[in-house]
Amino acid sequence: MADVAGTPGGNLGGANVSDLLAPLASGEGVVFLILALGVVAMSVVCMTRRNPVSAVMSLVATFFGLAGLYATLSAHFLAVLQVLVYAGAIMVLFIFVVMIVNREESTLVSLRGIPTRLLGVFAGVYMIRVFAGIAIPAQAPGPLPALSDSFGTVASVGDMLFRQDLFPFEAISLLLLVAIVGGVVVSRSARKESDAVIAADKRIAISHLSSHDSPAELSEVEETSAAAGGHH
Amino acid sequence: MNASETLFNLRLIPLLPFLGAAVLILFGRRWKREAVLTVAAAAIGGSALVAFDAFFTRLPAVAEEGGLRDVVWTWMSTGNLSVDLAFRMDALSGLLCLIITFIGFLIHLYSAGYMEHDPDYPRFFAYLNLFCGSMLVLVLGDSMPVMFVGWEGVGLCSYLLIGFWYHETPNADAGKKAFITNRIGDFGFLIGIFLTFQATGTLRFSEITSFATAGSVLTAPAWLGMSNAFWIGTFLFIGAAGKSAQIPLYVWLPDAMAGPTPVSALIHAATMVTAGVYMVARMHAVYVLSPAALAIVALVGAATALFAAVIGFAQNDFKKVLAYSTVSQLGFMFAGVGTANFASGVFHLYTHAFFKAGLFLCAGSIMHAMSGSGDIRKMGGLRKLTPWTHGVFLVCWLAICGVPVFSGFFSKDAIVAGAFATGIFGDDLSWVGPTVGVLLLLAALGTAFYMSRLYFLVFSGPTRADAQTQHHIHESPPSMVGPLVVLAVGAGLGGLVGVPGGLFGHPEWNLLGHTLETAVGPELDVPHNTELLFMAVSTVLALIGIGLAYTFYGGGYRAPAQKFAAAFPGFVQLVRDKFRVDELYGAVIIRPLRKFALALFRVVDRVLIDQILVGGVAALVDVLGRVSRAFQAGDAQRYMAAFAIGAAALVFFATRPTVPSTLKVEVSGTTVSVDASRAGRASPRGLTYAFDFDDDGRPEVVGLKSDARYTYDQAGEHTIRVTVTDPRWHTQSKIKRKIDLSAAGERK
Amino acid sequence: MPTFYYLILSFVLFLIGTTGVLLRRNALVVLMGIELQLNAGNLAMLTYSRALGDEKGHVFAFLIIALAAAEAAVGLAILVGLFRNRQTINLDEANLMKR
Amino acid sequence: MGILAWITLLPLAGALLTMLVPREEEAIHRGIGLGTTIVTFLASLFILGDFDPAKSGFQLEVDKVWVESLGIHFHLGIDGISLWLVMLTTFLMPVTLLSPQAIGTRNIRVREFVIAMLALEAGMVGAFLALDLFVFYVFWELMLIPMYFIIGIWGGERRLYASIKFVIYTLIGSLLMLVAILYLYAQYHAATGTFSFDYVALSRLTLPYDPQLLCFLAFGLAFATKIPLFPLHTWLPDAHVEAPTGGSVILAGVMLKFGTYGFLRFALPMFPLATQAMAPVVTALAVIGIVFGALMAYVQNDAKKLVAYSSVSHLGFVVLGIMTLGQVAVQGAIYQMLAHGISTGGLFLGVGLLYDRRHTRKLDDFGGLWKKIPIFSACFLVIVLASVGLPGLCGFVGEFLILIGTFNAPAGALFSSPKLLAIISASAVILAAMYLLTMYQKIFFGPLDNPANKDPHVRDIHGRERWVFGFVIVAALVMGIYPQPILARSEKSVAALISGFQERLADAASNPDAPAHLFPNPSAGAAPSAAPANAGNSGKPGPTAP
Repeated sequence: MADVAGTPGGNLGGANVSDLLAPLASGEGVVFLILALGVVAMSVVCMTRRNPVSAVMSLVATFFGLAGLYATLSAHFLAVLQVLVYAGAIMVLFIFVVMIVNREESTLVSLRGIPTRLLGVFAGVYMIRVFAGIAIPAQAPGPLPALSDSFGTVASVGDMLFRQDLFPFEAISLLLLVAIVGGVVVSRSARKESDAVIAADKRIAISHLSSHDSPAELSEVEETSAAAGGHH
Repeated sequence: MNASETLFNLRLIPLLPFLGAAVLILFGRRWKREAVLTVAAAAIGGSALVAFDAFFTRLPAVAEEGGLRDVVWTWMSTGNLSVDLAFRMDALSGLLCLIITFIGFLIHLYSAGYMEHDPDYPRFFAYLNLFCGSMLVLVLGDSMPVMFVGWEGVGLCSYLLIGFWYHETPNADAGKKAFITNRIGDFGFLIGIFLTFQATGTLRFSEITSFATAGSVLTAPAWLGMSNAFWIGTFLFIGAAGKSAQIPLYVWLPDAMAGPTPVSALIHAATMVTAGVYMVARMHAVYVLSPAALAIVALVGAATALFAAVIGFAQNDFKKVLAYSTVSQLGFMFAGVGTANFASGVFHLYTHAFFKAGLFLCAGSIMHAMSGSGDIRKMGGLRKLTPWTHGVFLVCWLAICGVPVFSGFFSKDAIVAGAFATGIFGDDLSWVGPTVGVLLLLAALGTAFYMSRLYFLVFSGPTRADAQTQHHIHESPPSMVGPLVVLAVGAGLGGLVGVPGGLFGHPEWNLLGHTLETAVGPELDVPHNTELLFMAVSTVLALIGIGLAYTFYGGGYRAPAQKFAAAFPGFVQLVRDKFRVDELYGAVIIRPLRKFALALFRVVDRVLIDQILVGGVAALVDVLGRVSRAFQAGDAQRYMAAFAIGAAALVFFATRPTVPSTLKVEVSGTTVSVDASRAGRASPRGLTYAFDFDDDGRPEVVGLKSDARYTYDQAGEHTIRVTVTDPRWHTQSKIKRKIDLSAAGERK
Repeated sequence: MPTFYYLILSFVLFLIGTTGVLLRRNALVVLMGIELQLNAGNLAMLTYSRALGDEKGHVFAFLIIALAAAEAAVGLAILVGLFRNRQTINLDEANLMKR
Repeated sequence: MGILAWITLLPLAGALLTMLVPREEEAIHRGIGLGTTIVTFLASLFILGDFDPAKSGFQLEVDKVWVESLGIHFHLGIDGISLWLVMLTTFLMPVTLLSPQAIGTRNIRVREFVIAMLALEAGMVGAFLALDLFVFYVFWELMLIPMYFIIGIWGGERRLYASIKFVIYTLIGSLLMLVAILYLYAQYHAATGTFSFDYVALSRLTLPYDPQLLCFLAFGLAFATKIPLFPLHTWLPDAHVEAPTGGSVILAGVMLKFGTYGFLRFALPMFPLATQAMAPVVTALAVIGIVFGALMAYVQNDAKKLVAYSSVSHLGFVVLGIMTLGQVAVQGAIYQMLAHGISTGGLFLGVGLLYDRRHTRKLDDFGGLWKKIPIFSACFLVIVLASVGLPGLCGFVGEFLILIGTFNAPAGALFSSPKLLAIISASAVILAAMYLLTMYQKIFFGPLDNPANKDPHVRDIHGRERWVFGFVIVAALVMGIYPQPILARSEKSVAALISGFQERLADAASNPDAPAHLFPNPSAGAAPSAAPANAGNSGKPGPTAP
């Protein structure tokens, strides 16, 4: 059977590394570099904190960094959205929960079943390596297409959102509704939960007894007596 | 089919009794006794008239051309097998029809008296009619399957009639035993039918006979060196042995005495049991072709004759003695037909029907008189008390013993003489004739002895019955005595019909022999003096037998009888217990079969299939379920990791460039051309192929083409490596192939 | 700026998120890891949107954010429920599915 | 629509009608049930009327397009082989529903019972007539579900176990069959480019040896569990013991025949090479089944189990007859199917009646019933004798033809030593007499001493019950004395099947490893094939009557 020797992105090691990194020298490149490094650093910090509060804070920082990056990609509406929704709403939620369950952790990583999980991570790395093999072009990419000035603004994205992609919008709104109901139901206290179930059972039993629809189905025992009277 | 077989509605003969039976079954229960009797008697009487008319007026004209034929409809016809529901009467079947209908009619009258106060009166006559119908179908059957219908029909009727008083379990058991033993015989009969069909391609008797006389196919060796005719004869004889109670399948007949006496008289003396003899006579053309088969028939017949006679010595039940006597006389008949002396075999069947039916009916009337008990030890001195029965018994007794002038004498003597004089067995089997003859003579002596014992114990000397039964011993009513007398006349004078030709030098006197000639071939010509010799010998033997019986049992148990019984108690008891043959069968066949079946049921059916196979599969599924459950550790993160690994594996295999499992290599001399494409299809995405022929790591040929050629400088072992690279996914697959460029030439 | 820079960044972010999700014991951090992964996806979406000059990417990113919000809400609710019953949010102890 | 479509859909219509009637009016349900089945029977008499015995192919065809794109046609047709099986179904159904014991002693949910029985009849008739493999499979499953309910709901104590076992056994087989059907479907498409489930088209598809063997095994397993062939038979006694009388009669009377019909219709003609290879194995199993079934019946103490095992034995004969592929043997096999339907149906009706009177099936509990219920005893005796194979009743003709056909199987027969097998199978004639007469004697003869038997509840058959047994006995008698019309009508189709099989075999022998291709089938139906080719059993043709 063919043996496997996948070498990703063979071209990275090639002579053309220098011209790949050239654009970073420009002013725009520097901005990208700072933001990128910031985002990476903050996310690593987030993942490695023992104290959940600092983890949340570093995640918020990451989101701000990302918002900046969106701006460099002239995705202005999204940058604002990132800050507003992610950093603002979702992280606030996280902070609430962190306050409720604020408990220092003894160990960062539990050792139960670690081999499978490590293998999972390596699988992730392998996949990324294969995709990177495609994403990174052999030679320096050409110039990016010019953009209309309204690209990425609220108007144009909103226009596309409500005209061509109305259905996904409605669908996601429904999803949010379900999430809200779910959240409420799941976090109700256990004791109220069991009371509700008992009440429901009682109601069903009463309705069944009152209906007396057909004696035959009540139980096996009676049937045999019914059968004895069977026809001749 | 002989061209000129005249059509005559023979179907009436069996149809009338069937109609009678149907009417009685459906409506009999509500009618009065007289009405039932009239319907039954009318049915059998009508059939008798038609039979007599057909036999005496219609048959003689067409006897030579194969007798009267009547086709009702085509019963079964598929492929090359076609069986018609057809009847045929020639001399042989005509004679038997006469016997069945005539004696049947007499017994119907007799049973009116005998069964008078039996609650199931109509059911009895229904069965009797059903029996007569089936027997007539058997006799008149034009082809073997039709005969088989009658064959099994009479088996069924004997089952019903033996078990007539079904409320006693022994009767029911006797009935079942009879049916199953018959069924074993029918198994042999069926195989015989298949063999005949395979050998001759037809099942009609006339065709079989013409085929046998002309054909050589039947004598061709078919299996184990024996000829077709032999196998047909042997298997058919198994059927006959089952039906006509020969060794080893005779055990059911003595038990069949559990049925009412008229049944024993009609079925187990006169008609059904002779079916085997009729069948052998009917297939005489096939039997003649195989002396070995005939030898088997004759020897078994003779052996049964002697064996049954010996058992008869010690039986204490009136009907049991007669039952063994029937088995023995049947042995005589089979010895007769076995020595190709078909005419005399049938002749003895004819005379036996009369005197044995007579004896049984006498037994019936005596048991009637003795209020049901048949134990001869309690009888005695009935000569004066039941004069008429005594008179009939006397005639029949002398007939069966073979005293001259009486019918038994002629027929028995013809068989014995025939046994000695027959030439059918050729040279290597020539000893069979005389052995059969000697056995028959001993059997004749035995017959004379046990019949005389019976006569003296029942009729002579003081009555040993207790006072109460003695008080109302009375002669049977005329309705019973009438048929008795008729049978006595038949028994007495019946023999004159078939006086053996050799006796008085006038072969034409043998009326029976002549009429049967067309059906069963010419009468065996026995030289004049051997005939005379054996006539004398058998007469002497008869008288010795009677004398001996007189010394032992004249007027009750005399001194010699007690002395003998005291001297050999074990032997006497053994003979009385019928040599414990039933127990032998039980131990050897029936119980082991039941045990084997039970074991088979428990082991194979329940355990092997149900538990192991079915249960096993269920258990397997359960185990599989349990094992796979172990992987579900319940840890959400591990599931996600597994998910990631799965995705990675998918990506890995999806991106491999497709490569054939083996390289196709064509070698010509030292140049090698290699094709790495997958089953001839071009590679979809422009893969690059790198061929490294000399295994030095540097590919010699690189390009988009999936095949390449290379010329090696010297022969010997080489390894070809091909590396296929997918430019888009930057993935590679390698194949390597070892080839041997031996000078011997191409190796794929 | 060449698109592949952004792509490499999103790959890195995704990897960090994955390690967080798979290795960390604390359920909260796992949720954050998921958020990270979603954002990596968002980044790649916008990168190509910029490269192709088509705003479809933006719509999609918008939807991803909405989804992330919904997911976080439900995730945290479950977390709270878990915490109330088990008094712990360590994932290795929450293996009720084993039975 | 064609008459065939009528008799398939009529029972379904009846079932729908019964659904509309409210639950209480049980009399109306029974009335509708009986009425529908009688009307269906009359309709089937019409079919018998205009069935042309001379034609060997399919007649009275109904061909409606069902699913165009997949090439599925609602295609029904009838020929000599399926004609009498349909008649048996339409005859047995009204007789069963006429019998008051049909529903068994637990007299509940009459409406659902009638619906199940009508759906069952529709499934069976449809399956016999289907000429489109897809339609055949649909009806095959349609037939299974009602029987599952009939056993599961109205059965005896261990009914759930029995019904589940019955369903699993049959389902495993039928799923394999589905796989084989789809494989054929694909191969047909590969060979001809068009999609079709049509039986005639698919049967002309000649596969190379290996796929043919696999398909044969797939089909074979489905039919073997249905027959049931020897090792796969353990579901039958359980299903019969637990099923209500009506269920048992139909299960034994008709549903077992689907196995043998399946072999004759699908397994043999479609896969001649595989049949030739597998014939020795199947025949051996059949003969083992015959003797084994008889032995098992001999030791049973439960009447229904005894009759169930006797069915295993009788159907072993049918398989033997089919596998011989001789004209006489195959026609005997078809006839034995009918005779077994009548005789075993009667036996189950009788045992059902005894169970209804005495609430027990153990033979030892009976004894001396002849005096108590003479009319029933007489009727039951006739049925027992029919089952034993007494000549003059229906059982004999089938067995006789099969045995004589097998005995005279030609030298080139598919299995070795046909004579020996015929002799062993003929021994079952003795065993049959033993176990059936033992049963009869334990129930009816002997002293009437058991008090429970004297109970007035043990009444003789009256009213409807007399008609039920009357019909069965008349059928047994007529089929025993005058079998010719049945044999004549199935002759041409059997001849065509055998000659078709021989041609395919010869063709396969001539070019062994030809890839899957369509076999030109000149003798398919159109011209009545040559005089009934007695390729079946040449034997040594003696001077047949001039």
